[in-house]
Amino acid sequence: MTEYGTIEGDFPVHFRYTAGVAGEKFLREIKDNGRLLATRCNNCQLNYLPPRIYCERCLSKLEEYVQIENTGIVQSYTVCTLDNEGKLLPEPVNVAFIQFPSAHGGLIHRTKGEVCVGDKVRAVFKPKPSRTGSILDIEYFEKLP
Amino acid sequence: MSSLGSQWRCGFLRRVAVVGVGVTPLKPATPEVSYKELIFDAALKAYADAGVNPRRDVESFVCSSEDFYEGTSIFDEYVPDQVGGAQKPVCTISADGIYSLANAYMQILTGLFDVVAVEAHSKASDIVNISPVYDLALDPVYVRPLGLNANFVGGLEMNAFLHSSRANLAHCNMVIEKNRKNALSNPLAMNSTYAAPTRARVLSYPLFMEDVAPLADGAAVVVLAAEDIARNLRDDPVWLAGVGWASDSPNLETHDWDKATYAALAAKQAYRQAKISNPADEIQVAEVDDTYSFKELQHAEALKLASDGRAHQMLEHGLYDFDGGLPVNPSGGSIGMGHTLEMSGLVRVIEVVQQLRGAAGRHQVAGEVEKGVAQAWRGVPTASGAVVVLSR
Amino acid sequence: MLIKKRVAVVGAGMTKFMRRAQETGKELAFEAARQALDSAGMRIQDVDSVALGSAPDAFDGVHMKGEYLLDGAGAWQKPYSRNFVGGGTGVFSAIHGWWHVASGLFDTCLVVAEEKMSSCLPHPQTAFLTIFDNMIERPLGPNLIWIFALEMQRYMQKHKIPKEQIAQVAVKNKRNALDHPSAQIPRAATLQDIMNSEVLAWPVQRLDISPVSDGACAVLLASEDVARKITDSPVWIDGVGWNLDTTYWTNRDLYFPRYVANAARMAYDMAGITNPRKQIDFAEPYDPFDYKELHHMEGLLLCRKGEAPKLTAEGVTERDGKLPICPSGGLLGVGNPIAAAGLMKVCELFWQLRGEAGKRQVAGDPRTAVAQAWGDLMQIGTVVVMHA
Amino acid sequence: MEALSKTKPSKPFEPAGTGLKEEDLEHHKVLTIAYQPMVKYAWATGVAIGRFLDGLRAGEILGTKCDRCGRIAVPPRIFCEWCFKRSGEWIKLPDTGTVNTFSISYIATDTTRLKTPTIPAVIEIDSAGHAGFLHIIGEAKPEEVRIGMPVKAVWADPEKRKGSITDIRHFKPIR
Repeated sequence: MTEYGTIEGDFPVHFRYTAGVAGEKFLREIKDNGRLLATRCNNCQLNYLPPRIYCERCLSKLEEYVQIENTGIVQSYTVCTLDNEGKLLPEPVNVAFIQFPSAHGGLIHRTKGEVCVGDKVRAVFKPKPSRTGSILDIEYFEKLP
Repeated sequence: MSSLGSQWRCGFLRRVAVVGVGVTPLKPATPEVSYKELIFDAALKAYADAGVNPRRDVESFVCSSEDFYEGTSIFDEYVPDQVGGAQKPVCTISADGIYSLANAYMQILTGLFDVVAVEAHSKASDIVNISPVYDLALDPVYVRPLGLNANFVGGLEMNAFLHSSRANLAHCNMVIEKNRKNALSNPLAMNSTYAAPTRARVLSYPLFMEDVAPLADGAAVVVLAAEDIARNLRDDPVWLAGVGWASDSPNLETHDWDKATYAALAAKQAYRQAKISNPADEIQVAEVDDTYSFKELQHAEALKLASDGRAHQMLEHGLYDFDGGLPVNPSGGSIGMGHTLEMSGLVRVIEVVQQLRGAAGRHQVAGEVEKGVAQAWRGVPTASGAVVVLSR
Repeated sequence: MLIKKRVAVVGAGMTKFMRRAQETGKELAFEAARQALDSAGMRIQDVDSVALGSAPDAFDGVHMKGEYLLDGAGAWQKPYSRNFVGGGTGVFSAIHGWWHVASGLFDTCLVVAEEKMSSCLPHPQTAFLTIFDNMIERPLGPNLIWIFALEMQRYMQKHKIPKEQIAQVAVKNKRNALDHPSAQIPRAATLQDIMNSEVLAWPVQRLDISPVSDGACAVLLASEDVARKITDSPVWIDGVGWNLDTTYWTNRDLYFPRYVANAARMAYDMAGITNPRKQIDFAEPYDPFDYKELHHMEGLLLCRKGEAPKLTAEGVTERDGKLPICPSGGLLGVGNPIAAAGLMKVCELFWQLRGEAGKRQVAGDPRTAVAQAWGDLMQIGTVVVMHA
Repeated sequence: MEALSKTKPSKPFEPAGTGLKEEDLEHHKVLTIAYQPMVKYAWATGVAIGRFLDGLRAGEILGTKCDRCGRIAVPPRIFCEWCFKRSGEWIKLPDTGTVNTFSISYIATDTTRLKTPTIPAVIEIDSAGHAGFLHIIGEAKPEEVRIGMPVKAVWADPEKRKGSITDIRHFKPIR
């Protein structure tokens, strides 16, 4: 039987993304103050979390930043077993989509232990010196009684 | 204007028909041919089916691809020759084949062209590992840093859907079983053996490996023509009665987790054009995206083949079975046939075309088929999809 | 030719072109889209459909970039799709939007083109390795400049064009760009500056090339009946054309872009233009490299083959010349965020034909103009003819 | 739509955008997220390029001929794109050709500067009409390379060939 030929290749590049105008403010506020920021669309009465410089519905420019409480509600959760390369994670990771009462949107993040839909959870930030200005400055969300 | 000679005049939307389809059998891998050769095969079949010569009769070509699925930047460079489009109007739409079909449809509606070919393909086996490709689609600031397999988004969506619809894993198993069984009668399908789902390996709970349609290689070409030409070309043109496509928020945080809003919006557009007010009564066959098992149920609801949260009950009652009142994915869907990336939508369309022509062979559904619907979703993390209503 | 609906451009918007933008690609797309809507006095809720153009995903570093960008482009819960024809994408985006409206399916279409090349490291050029044939070209270690150098050499040799005549294009466009508020590096250059700049791949020197950029552009399209409600001065899209040549670029003679000529003929036929040299008042051909402007003037049938360098030397193509070419400053002057740079040319036609180009305004009340882009493996021409 | 009021032609605008310097990013004045893509591919060479590469391993340049138009295609394909027919017979071509166009390149793929320039060229293969492929000119001084120059393939040692375009090390001038 013939051996079929292949040629191998990849993309010999790497990427450096800016967080953007709104992302910069959001991540800095987490890094410096351990707080969540949203942008307000007065037209649609929505506070976008994570913040954007525009309302995706009416395309208004958003410049008003509002603080969002660190406590939210689990809307959905999953227990992921694979990493981004498809390899088995050392242990399954609990992830949830968390909504916040005054915000439109929310955050997707790890939770400490298993959670259920409707659970109240709170952001736990890394100690300030080890924060880098990343979404991972939030260590995880922990379940509140 | 085409050498085939359209007599169209302004004033109303011209009717457009599918006059030819060509598809290669789906396979887990196709090491014996290059992507160009795979596409050439599908193109030959489609043009023979339509009875057209692409160099003479086809005026425009719309291809479908995404660079990271191909491993080549500006992949649209590599599309013209194997579809017969060299030195002709050829373009790429970076989306599922139904989007390309929609754009080809619009091109014909303008009056600029009478005959347009649509191409889509999957050379998934050229990708060494699909996970890093999916990873690149996640938002680089808010989601990708979590380092998780992109299918976790499917897990979150599945959980939200099951929670709000009160469906459960048994219903997802029913979808898998139905589609695997249907595929047994489809010579184009990748799987030729049937096995009941075992749920042995969890991917991102509640999403198991078996909930995810396995990747396959293939190529598909569809030829569209304006009405008068279509009638000259064949006795059984299949009409594009309505086409819709839409996107919900691309930000996971603000998209609907439990509903396929993109599909509902796209269906609304397509049904309006097709003057369909009661889809479940007016449509006899549906081919919907089942990239994940639960997506078939979610999409059936978005397409109004069930009311919200009721698709699993219809499934329980056998409505969507091959011999049910409204067969869904009689082809076997992506779960049964194999998932062909951006080609998936055209596989669905071609199945509906064959059902409407009465040419589906062993998997021809019973009864008169007057209208059918085909739908595509672009996979996680997108909230985008397209719908086409086809009629005899 | 009978086209279902006549289509007009009713608004345009553009960000600054920058080497490195802080804005994400979404944010750039938003800024351009917002401005296009504002300039037409329209709300996004009034827009029926959105068409987006963006070049390789390997620049922004996002797979399915079109999906990622769509909220910034105003496509939330709308019919939306992304087109892609390499460097030809920018002008093609307007064509993509055109058929949304011309089909009669939509009254309006917002067209957005975005590129954020600065995300790609070590240099956006590196990503261009991956545009070459993966089986028989990539192993040779090519770079993008090669294909331009190979084409330029062939063009120069065929018509015996001295390098100085080509460099004159860069001088003109960099000067024109001094008047463009979006220009990345508004800096004039002399012929000597160009000729003395570093040789990258002979005959291409550093200042023959447009800079790498981040940026976005947008135009709003409307059908005739709707356009007349929006504005008293719509600018009509009279003709569109596109043409893709064979992938096998090493089997063709590169001295003349026959695919651009095919696309131009298609657009001119639709627009009823029988003598482009007489009927076109000014043009925005694609100028990522200086010789490309000349190549494309010939492809657009605005002069005979090999005649473009002479016209340039005679000053015919200056902003106050008989046939102004790239009055915007083009890619060489304003910058080259690939897809956005192409759509910039459509924006420039809109502004010029409305008499709104300010210091860049070409004289003599221009009525008809052509914009063109080019791309892939020296392979595609995309052409739009507009009329006020 | 009726509610719209017609707008006056718009005024020249202030374009939006925040331009950054490399230092702003390098010194983290602005936050960035670094990412290394891990995508990998193994493209099936298929019938035509597979056989072409096998030919190179054997020290041969192969083309395909269209039965309808008689055109010889190199690199070969299983179809003639102009006739849209399956290609006919395989043709063994000479390993000599003519420079169709060339460049003298001082930059590498990653834009780093080369001391000794590379000379990429499109080589029209003899007896294949104007068909040819991209390769490198070697054993030549940059100043002596010209369009129309006859060249010949210099092959890698047979045991080092791997079925790749680089089995031809380069083309050298025929003097």
